[in-house]
Amino acid sequence: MSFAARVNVTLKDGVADPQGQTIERALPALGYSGVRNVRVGKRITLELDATSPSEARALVEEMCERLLANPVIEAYEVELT
Amino acid sequence: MSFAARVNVTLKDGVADPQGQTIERALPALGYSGVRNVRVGKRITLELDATSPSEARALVEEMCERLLANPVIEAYEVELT
Amino acid sequence: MSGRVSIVVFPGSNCEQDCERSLQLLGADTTRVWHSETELPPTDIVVLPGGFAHGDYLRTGALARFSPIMAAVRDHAESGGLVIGICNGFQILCEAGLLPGALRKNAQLKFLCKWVDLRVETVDTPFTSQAIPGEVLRIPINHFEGNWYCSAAELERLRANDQIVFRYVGNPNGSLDDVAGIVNDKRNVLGLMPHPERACETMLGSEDGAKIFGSMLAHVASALKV
Amino acid sequence: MSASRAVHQELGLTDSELAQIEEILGREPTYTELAMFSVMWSEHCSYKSSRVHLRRLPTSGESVLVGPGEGAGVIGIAPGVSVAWKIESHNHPSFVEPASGAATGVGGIVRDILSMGARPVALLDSLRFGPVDEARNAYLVEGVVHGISSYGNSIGVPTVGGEALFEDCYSENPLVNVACLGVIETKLMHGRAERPGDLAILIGSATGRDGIGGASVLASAEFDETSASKRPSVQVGDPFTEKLLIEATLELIARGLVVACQDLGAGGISCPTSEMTSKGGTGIVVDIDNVHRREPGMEPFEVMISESQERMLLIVRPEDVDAVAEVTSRWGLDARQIGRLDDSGRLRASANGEIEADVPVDALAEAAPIYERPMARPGWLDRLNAEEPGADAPADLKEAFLAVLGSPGICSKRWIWEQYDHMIFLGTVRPPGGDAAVIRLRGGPVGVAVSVDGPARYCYLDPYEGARLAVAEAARNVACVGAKPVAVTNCLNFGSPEKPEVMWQFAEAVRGISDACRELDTPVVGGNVSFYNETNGRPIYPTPVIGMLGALPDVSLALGHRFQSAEDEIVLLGTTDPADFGGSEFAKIVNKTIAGRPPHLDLAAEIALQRMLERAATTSLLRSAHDISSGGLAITLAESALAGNIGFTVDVGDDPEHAFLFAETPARAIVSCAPGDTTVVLALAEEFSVAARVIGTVGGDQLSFGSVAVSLSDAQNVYEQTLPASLSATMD
Ligand SMILES: Nc1ncnc2c1ncn2[C@@H]1O[C@H](COP(=O)(O)OP(=O)(O)O)[C@@H](O)[C@H]1O
Ligand SMILES: [Mg+2]
Repeated sequence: MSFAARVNVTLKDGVADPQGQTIERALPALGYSGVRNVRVGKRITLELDATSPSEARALVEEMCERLLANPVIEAYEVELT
Repeated sequence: MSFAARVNVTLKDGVADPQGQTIERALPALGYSGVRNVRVGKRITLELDATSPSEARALVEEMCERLLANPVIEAYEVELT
Repeated sequence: MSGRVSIVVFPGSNCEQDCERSLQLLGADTTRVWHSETELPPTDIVVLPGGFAHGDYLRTGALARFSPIMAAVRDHAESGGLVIGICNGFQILCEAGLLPGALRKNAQLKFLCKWVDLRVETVDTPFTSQAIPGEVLRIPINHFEGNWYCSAAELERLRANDQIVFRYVGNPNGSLDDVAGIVNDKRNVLGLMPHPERACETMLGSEDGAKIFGSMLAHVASALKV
Repeated sequence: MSASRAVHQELGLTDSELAQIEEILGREPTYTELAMFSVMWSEHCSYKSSRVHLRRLPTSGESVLVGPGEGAGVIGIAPGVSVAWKIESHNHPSFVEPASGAATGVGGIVRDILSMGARPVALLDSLRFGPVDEARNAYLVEGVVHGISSYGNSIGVPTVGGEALFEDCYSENPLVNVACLGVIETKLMHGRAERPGDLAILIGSATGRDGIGGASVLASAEFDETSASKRPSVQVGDPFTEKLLIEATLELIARGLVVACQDLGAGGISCPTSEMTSKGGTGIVVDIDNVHRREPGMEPFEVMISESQERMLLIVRPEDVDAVAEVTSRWGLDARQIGRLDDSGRLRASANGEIEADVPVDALAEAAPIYERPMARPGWLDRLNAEEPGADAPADLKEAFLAVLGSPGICSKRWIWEQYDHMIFLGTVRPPGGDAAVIRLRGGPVGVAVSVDGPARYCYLDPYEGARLAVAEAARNVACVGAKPVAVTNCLNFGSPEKPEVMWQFAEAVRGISDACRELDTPVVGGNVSFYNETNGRPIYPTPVIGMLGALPDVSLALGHRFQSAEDEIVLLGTTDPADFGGSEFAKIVNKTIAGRPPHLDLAAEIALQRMLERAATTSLLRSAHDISSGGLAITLAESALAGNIGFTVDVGDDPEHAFLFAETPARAIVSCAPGDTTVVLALAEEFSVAARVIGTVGGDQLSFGSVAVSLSDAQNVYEQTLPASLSATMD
């Protein structure tokens, strides 16, 4: 069976996100005041084959641990369809 | 009212994605064969104030058009909570 | 050959000093302009130098294009003044819509600092009038996001209008159609990834960059005489 | 608020250290005080195990303006031109998270240079990894190089040189040492806060829970399986803020608005507040509530020791506060007044109206215990030294040559340095790829040459000789571009100081550096010690890395290593000892041996050679100069040929062919000159008592020596392919 996976990779809480902070500081000048907690992560989509949804999920989670995310500083979430 | 928004910024179809291709090429060596259509985009989360969900959505979409995405190569999707 | 050059400095720009030095070697009269200014001093040429404006955060050039000075740069371009965007400056010009296309990450996903050969595709611009058509210039690149892209229709238009000014000989970064530099349709705004300011002295390996800077300084000098 | 007994141990303090703290305070320390002592008294900040040995180093000299003990050493290299020079390690963080670890390593050394009032103008990276053909090591190489590249390029400081070597012992403990050169722009700064009433202003990034326990835990304890749980303390660098910090700080100094300043690194706010006041004979009241925080709910102790990056502490006169604020806000930097100097000699910190810490500043900055740790020569060393060095002739000389040329230790490092902006500032007159990098300084003919070298296999076989060889090689690299070696910074990477064998290696290496630097007249102006480089009890090779700084009065006379024109004659300077194979690249690669004794260094011959090269540079007699080091003469010749894209023919003479080609006798170099100049060059050599003879000529498209002939293009492929074959693209 073929599955489509969407992976959201985000910086763990407490890890500095200079990119998000810089965007946040720039927004008021563009007329957007009060925007808070801007964090920038990655969104990865992919397709894979597996015999069951649970196998597909397990595979994608393993890929996250090994390659797609950097578990030292990043957390991830997997959605399957 | 305070809203949390999640924005997925992805490369448009047809725009080559070197990051996705690199991951796709790396996966077989890690034992994952047959993974296809790997695409890497951005996942931006933020919080903002608005008087209604529709106003919040309109504001975030405007930010996407003006700043968060580059319409030449990127598409975006907004989720609100 | 004096010409008044404004070098715009964004927070995170880092090639402004180098542009200044190389342009001064060619006799230019340079002034640095901080990005938060709303007006340019009296000027013939605006340089958007290389670097990492706003850290290149979000996308290269994405935040810089909103700097207050950019309205004045746009006015300068619209009234026919010369604008050259080098590397990060090119990225900013694309984000600002002053030049078409966008710059993606290099195909190798690596930052590349190296000498490249650039073919001059048209001498019909104020930036290349001192070059010979087809001439190959040796100038370094220095970027992670130099992989230029635009839609097929746009590319057709650029080709038809002779707006592709430089192509790489041996594509270093995956750029569409080997494009290294383009001008706008009025031909007074140039964006290019290679750094001409790094190639204006033999001691540094090449003087070919002086052809580009020299052309634009000669252009404004002759315009003055008219 | 009192701390329990177990807490101090968790923070890395021993029972006797706690007793000492209690004696100083006359009471039990608060948790915040204990945390502050734990970082300030950590090995990393206090040098408690190394201090007794470092005293041996020669640190003064005519041109030394600032020696060890401040942010960086400062050297006068020409009238009105002073430069800051310093190296630092970021080994453990780079193993935990290679990209961020290496990036923040760059950030840290750059701020050290900045704290002297110097504009950072060049970086060099000295890297050690396990074998690059193993996936885990390749991942580390890619991450580290990406980290250095993304940070250094973004702040606009060129990375102009470095080294990258690969040995098994670094597999689980890579070394990332970064050196930075700065030029004093307007005023040499000192980290001394001398006037009560002056204000302490913290500028730069907000403070988060970054690297809490980093100084004491990450840098001071060896890795084991539990290291994974220490991971959340990883810090992410923000090069954009660093760039703003550089510009704002230099502007403030130029305008005379800063009395003193110091960067924040290991130890966080505790470090500059105590060190600057201790040096200046003052005290300080710190208002912890005023520190700008990135995260809610931070404890006062966390704020006091957080290692959040991209921050500087400025000491400012009260009347200048507004002017300072104007500058920092123009650069988009946060600036908060967090303290006021007094004459108490104490650091008193409060939060929410409660006193969190009240300690003598000298106790934090100066009173850390000094250990004379036991030392013992390793029992295995005699046996290792007695073994055959791996000097056997190869079955096939050409194959051996190509194997050495393509070995990871020797091969082209282009894959690395092409990812670094090595050109910005328009000063890189000799880019990476040759011997020392040469930097033209703004506004004049003066140049500097810089090189980092650490031949660790030699040090493993004999740390004393190895360290001398490291100094000699670094100086030779500098001399080969025509510069005069003037000062040294050094990074000492070793295993656990609690092991007598490691401590002996350390003492021997320091003795070696001291002796060589004395002879070469290159004082040591600063450095860094990194202990606990081991994994599961296995120490790395003793790895002293020498950063040599050289001065060139006229940068247009800099020599280069590339062969230039056909017919030029090739001259070998120095004498080859065919026995010098111990720890050589040939022995390792061809004979799979790392044993015996390292090459013998005749320092008098080394100095003679270097003086001759300096003189030759002023005469414009030489077309090229390249030192002979790792890989021996064959590799030196090949590198000169590949760089010039022109071949050569060399006669190998009477020694065994392979010995002539691959032995690593120091005090040698290869130069080339126009045929008409050869007699003058030979005469010059004689004047300096340097052995010299013509061994061949430049020309053709073959590298040909004795029975070996390899085409330039084959050699090029072998030389260039090794790293790209093992390393793919970096991930972002
Ligand atoms: N990690 C690195 N970063 C930048 N440049 C490097 C690196 N490794 C090697 N190089 C460059 O490659 C060249 C050869 O290095 P190396 O073999 O260590 O030289 P040497 O033997 O003369 O010390 C030098 O110019 C050096 O600066
Ligand atoms: Mg060398």
